[in-house]
Amino acid sequence: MIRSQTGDIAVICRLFARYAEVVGREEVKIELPARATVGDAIARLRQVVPNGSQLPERPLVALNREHVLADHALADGDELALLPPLAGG
Amino acid sequence: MIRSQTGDIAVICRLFARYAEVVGREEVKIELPARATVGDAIARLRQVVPNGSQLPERPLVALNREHVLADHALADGDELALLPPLAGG
Amino acid sequence: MNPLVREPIDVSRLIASVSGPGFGASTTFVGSVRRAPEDGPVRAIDYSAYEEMAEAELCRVIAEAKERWPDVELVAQHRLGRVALGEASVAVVAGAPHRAQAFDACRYVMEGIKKRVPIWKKELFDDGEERWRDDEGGG
Amino acid sequence: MNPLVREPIDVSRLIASVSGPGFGASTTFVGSVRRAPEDGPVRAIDYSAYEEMAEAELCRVIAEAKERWPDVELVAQHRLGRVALGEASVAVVAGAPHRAQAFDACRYVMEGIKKRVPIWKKELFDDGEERWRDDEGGG
Repeated sequence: MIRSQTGDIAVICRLFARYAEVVGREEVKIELPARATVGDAIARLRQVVPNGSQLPERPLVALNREHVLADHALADGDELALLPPLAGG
Repeated sequence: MIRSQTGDIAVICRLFARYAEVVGREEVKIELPARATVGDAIARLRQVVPNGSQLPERPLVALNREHVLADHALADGDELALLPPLAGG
Repeated sequence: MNPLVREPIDVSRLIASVSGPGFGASTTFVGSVRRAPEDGPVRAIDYSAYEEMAEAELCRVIAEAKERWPDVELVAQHRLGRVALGEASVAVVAGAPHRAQAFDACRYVMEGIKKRVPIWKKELFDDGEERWRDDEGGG
Repeated sequence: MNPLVREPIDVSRLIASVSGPGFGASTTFVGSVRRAPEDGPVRAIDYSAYEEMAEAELCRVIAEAKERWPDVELVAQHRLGRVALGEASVAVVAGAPHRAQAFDACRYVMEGIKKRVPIWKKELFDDGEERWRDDEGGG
């Protein structure tokens, strides 16, 4: 049985601070194949948004409001945030 | 030449907090031979004041407002303080 | 107490909120907008956050500190929006029976805020220039 | 600022006194009279000192801290006389460009006060009893 390589899951990507300025967006919905990882989502995002290649290949990321690493698996409806270097305090 | 064993130097002993309560005095002048040490002064003080034996043999001591050890030499006019365990804060 | 605030932080009120008859010690950290020689003429900082996560992450940091130092009570606030030179941008207060816990827990939470809580700052300069600022070694 | 005071310590004023445009961080320690379960019903503490030495020694502690962390500004006050339950008995504030220095210097001074500055306390209990108190592990 052949399954589509894209469109199995939808992920909301959120962008903040300088990343939001770079791409001129705060939120981008992307579609990905099942079993896609956080790293896959970043790669897709860098292709589909304007100036996406100016985003780092391995940014700090949070999935559903918790820090995760790039190999973390995604599920449909996940909220993936790209976090510029933190500067609280 | 024979020199007196006592009375070469005079030292003011100051007592604080529970030590002052034990002996009922805040200040005691004692006389000591030249080259007497802090330890010698404590030993003398314990002999000459009422309830002096209830003072510890090796209390925390300060000489002229600085912490010193018991082997520190004394000079005429020194101010020697016996300090109960510190409890600031 | 809301951890993210858009009004000035009332440090005295925070300190009072973690004091109690069993607490002999409190340690308070306050971070303020500063004008350091190497920074240039900063007049204010605009703080922004991934607010939902910042609240959750700060809550997790405090929960970890309380697990590690169970006798300690903690409160923390971070400003968002425009913060003028000299104003507090962040405050952490740890109340405890003893001072070592108060120091350790306060520092733990402050390090957690710097390293884990998604907040960003844009420096605003006297000449109108603006610059996103990573905070290596800062406040 | 006088390091030994007989009136309530104004912590906000101390914090303000070490803040400045180059200082992004301040750490404040406040020690208060506490009523711990193991202590019994303390209602106040009478603090006394070898005042001339206490001032000199506190000054030395602060000078050492400033030698070790030259960018830090420090202020410390200790109450003498009767201090009621809940009131501050001691406060140390360290202002600095960066937080690590502020934490380290504040703690250094506070440890110095506990270990080196000749101050004593007599606990006063609800039932009128009084007891000199050594401060192992206290506030």
